[in-house]
Amino acid sequence: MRSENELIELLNRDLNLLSVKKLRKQNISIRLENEELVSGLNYLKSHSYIHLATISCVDWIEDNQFELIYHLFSYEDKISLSVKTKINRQKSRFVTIKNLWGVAKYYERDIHDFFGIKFTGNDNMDELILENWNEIPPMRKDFKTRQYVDKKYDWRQYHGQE
Amino acid sequence: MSLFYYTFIPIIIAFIAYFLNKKIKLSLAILNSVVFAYLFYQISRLYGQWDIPYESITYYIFDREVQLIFQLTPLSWLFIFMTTGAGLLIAIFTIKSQQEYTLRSAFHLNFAILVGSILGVVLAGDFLSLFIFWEIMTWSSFFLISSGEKKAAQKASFRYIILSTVGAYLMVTAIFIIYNQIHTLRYSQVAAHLSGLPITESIILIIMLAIPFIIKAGVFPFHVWVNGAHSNAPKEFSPFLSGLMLKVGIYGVILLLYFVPLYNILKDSIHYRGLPIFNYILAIFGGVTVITGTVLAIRQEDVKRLVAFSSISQMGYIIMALAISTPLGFTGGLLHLMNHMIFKTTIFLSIAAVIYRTKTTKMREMGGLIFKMPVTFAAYLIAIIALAGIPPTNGFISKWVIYQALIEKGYIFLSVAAFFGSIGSFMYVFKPLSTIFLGQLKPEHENIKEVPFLMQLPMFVLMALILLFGILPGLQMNLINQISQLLNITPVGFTLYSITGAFGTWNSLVIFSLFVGGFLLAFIIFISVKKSKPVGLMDTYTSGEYLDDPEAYHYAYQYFRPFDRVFDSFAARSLTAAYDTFAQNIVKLGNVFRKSIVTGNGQTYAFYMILFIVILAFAGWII
Amino acid sequence: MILNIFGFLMMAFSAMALGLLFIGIARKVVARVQKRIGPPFYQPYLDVLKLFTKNSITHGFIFDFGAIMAFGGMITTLFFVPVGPFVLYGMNGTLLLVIYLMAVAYLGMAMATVGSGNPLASVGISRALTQMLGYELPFIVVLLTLIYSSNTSSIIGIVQAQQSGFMNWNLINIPIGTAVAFIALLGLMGKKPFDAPVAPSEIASGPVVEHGGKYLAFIMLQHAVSVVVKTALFVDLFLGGGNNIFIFIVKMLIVWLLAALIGSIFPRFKVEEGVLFYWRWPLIAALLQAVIIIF
Amino acid sequence: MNNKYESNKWQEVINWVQKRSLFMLHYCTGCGAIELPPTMTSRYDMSRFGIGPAATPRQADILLITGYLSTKTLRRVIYTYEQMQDPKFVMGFGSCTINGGMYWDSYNTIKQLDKYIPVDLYIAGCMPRPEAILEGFLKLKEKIETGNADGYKKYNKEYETYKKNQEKVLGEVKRRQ
Repeated sequence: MRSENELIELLNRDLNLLSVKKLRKQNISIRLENEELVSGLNYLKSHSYIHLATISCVDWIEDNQFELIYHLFSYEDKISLSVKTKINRQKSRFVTIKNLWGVAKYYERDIHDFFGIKFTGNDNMDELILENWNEIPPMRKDFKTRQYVDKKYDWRQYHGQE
Repeated sequence: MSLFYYTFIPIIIAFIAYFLNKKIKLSLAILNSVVFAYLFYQISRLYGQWDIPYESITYYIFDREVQLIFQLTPLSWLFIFMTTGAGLLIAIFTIKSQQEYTLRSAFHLNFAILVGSILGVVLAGDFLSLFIFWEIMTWSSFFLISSGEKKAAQKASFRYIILSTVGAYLMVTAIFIIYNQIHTLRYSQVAAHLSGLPITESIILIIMLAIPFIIKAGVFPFHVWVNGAHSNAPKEFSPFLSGLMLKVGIYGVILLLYFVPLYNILKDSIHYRGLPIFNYILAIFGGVTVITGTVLAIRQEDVKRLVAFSSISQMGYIIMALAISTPLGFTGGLLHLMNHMIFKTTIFLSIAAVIYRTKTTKMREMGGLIFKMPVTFAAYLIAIIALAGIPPTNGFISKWVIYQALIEKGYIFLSVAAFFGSIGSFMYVFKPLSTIFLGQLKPEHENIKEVPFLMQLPMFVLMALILLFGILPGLQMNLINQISQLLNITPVGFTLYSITGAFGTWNSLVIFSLFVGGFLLAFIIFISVKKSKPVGLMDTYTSGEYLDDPEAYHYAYQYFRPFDRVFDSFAARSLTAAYDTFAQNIVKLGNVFRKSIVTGNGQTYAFYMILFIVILAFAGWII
Repeated sequence: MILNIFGFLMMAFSAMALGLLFIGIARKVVARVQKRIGPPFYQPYLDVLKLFTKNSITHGFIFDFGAIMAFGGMITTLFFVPVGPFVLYGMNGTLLLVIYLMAVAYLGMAMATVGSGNPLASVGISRALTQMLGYELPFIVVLLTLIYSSNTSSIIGIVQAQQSGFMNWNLINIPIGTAVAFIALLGLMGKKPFDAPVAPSEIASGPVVEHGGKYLAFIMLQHAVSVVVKTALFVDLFLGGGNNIFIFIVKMLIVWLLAALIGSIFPRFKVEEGVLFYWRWPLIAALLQAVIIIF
Repeated sequence: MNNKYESNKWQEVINWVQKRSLFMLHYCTGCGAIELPPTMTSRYDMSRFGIGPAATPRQADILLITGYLSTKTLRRVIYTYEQMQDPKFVMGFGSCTINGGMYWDSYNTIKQLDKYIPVDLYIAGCMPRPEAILEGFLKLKEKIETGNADGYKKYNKEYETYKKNQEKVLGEVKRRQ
């Protein structure tokens, strides 16, 4: 049963963290390099962080990067830990963690649906949520929602409108 | 035409045709059906001449005079009429359905011998000729079962032949014992002799005689072979096997219970509620057969195996009805015997037609065949309505008479078993109907056509028979009453379309007319309202989603899974496993002896020979 | 013969009307139990009329034939059960016949629903047949003892045996048998605790999933007639069917409302639980009753 | 049965009966479905007007579109609508069915329901409360009585335009009827 501070020094000692931040009570976020991410997750999984809540993604379009966030939780420490990493937006490719957590298959498919990030090793990349979608992935910042909606759906014509 | 011709004509002609077949290509099936048709015609002309004298061949073995007697009684007339009728229908069916079957000529040869031997068994007047034809029947049916395409046919026929030979040995020893006691084997003399013997001896003899008959009838402890034999026999033979072969066992039971009036032999043995203990145990066996047959039939995935188990449970009904040996019970048993032969052959023929077209017996691989094979569907539907015992058909009448008999004597367990069997029969009867004929059609069965007319003809005939005997049971009743007069049982009152049971009369004409009336009223209401739009089978409501493969829409596998869960533990400990372990133990025992005796060196053989001679001498000296 | 046909039609239509009235009253009573106003008592008539005017679809010949056979079978059963003094065909030996005739209606509906090709319908039918085996066994054992004790298998005979006064109703002669028969009646009519076959939430109302328009009206009419037949049978066998029609209808109503009330408070049995429930206490009680009567 | 005067009379009887017995399809597409259980249970009890839930579209008369309708659900709603039998009615809940409501600029919800299936009645309210739903039902009954709840007739007449709109949003739609 580790407290937040014990956890932070443990992580500092074992993983070479780029940064660590204590966001709230029992909520810590750390940042790792792309290459060390999988080994870091493996290490955390063996240290009671066995629950992978979800994988989320943020589109930093200005500095041309996608940020992948892996949300873990430990039932003993009662601390939710989020591991972040940034990958290049143009290449938009990352390695799968299917063998660490089976459920990651679907999180990765979901992120592929909405951000277009391909995960090598996870072969089943067809549509999970969207249905016959042929535009650019919708959650990307450069996706113009208004234009898409105007093109696809037509608005109700109230009397007096053109 | 003397009675001998009936048994020997089919056998001899079959042999000649079999050997001629190599040279001139003639279809044995057509020959068979012509021969059976001729016999059928002759037998139907024979009706009513019960007084023709029995014929006998007498010859001498070691100066002992042995008589082979043939006699015609109403009971044997019933059986030969049914046998030749069923044989004729099945021969017609096999003309077309045997095209691509390798052992074709062997099948027809064995089939003809089998029919001839059954005629022999039923016409026999004494136990020796009965035994001779009994053995021919067993052997010919053994060859037929083992000629099934699947490899499992060998294993199933192996188990069948072992049980039959065990029964045959018992019968032979009983016959020898009786023979050297009274030097004749005519039924009447044997009956008189048995009633003279002290109780324990006659009981043992009767049981030794009864066991082969019970084995052949597939009653509870010996029903093990029926399931394997039926499902692996060639698809044309299983209708005959379950329609007729099981009945011959019943013929034997009737022979014992009524010909050899078992009733007065055992009249001073211990009675349980007005019935000799032997009869009561037989009735209990019948009841248990009904329950096990029903429960196991519901579980099956293979349609032939399912119908085989249903035959076992229907056999249980007949045994139960005959064992309680009341006039109503006897009539009900015989009625159910005839009706079961009719509707069971229809079911098996329609299943054979389906297998002929779809080449599979697994129910989940079929579906939606009603539009492709309407005649087979109609035959199967009417047959299962009869099997389930629903009023306008003959199945209900015989079950109704059996219920009257059971309730009249107030046997609770037997009637509970009877009702369980008939309600359970709705379940296992409906399962093939819904998995094979209704539901979604599989893509690979798209171009299935109806079976050729020659295969439909027997189905039409049998359907007509089911409805005819359903509306006018009187036709069967006057024959049964003549039989009961012969066996001095008080006949049951009847008119052309009604039978009087213990608690009331059953009038099938009125029931049928009311049924038609109700149906008509519903039809009129249906027509008078707005016509509805036909829509394809795939356009069904599956919560908004449309799937494209019919397999997903067809509910066929493990149809009654909730019900089977109730009986899972019971079915695991099946009787066949018990028999197999029993067989293994005997093999182990045999090995023990073999190791000690057959040791390979000469001295032990010599030593045993001397030992044997010494014992022989010693024994000879005493007796 | 003509009088027969008139009697035939009169009885069929009045049974339908009475059945729908019973269903309407039951809906009202169940609504009151749940503290809501509930539909007017004539609602079933409106439902049936509306359904007859709606368009409907059919899945081929077997779908129509099954619906007609089910309704025809149930009407034929009606003619053998004396409703008050009226019985069209009271020849004896009818009790066993009535049990089997009810099966005709079941088989007809089963063929129609499975013919519709919908998997939910086949699941519903397999549940219905399994449950049928459950409740039919104790019911028949009780009927068996009834036949044996009043040694006639005709319903009219049994009714006459109970005519003289309240004391020798079968309710008094075989009390356990009547209780078991009532529990079996719940299953027979598919009331709440045993309505797994038509569970709306699990298998989208089971067998009737593809029945719209006039087919659903047929199913409703068949259910109405079956309610009349089964309650009349129960009253005839156990409560000494009266020859005054009004007392008879009141008795039927009491039996029907009792079943409806029990139905309104019990959750649904799983299929094999229902079967095992019937084979546990009701079957033992029925056998006990049989032993008492026969020995 | 088909002369002018006669059919009019008969149609009135049908409307009268249809008004009093409506089966509502228990098929909840959006966030308004949570309002239905209270309307069915003891406090508001819609069954006193003869309206009851039906499990399958084959038996149902009314299809409720309760709230926003995503394009994926629209495809299933069209299948269900086509499985229902005439006369059938559609009721839209809340502003999401009228003009997209608060999801007006979302890429996966449809903006105007009656371009894809004919709607007989809209009920205002970002998820109308049970009283509003009952009010809606009564209004629908009046429309049925006067015979101008004829959305299904419009659908059959202008089937091509509806089909074109549906294909525009959904791509290919399986037609089973």
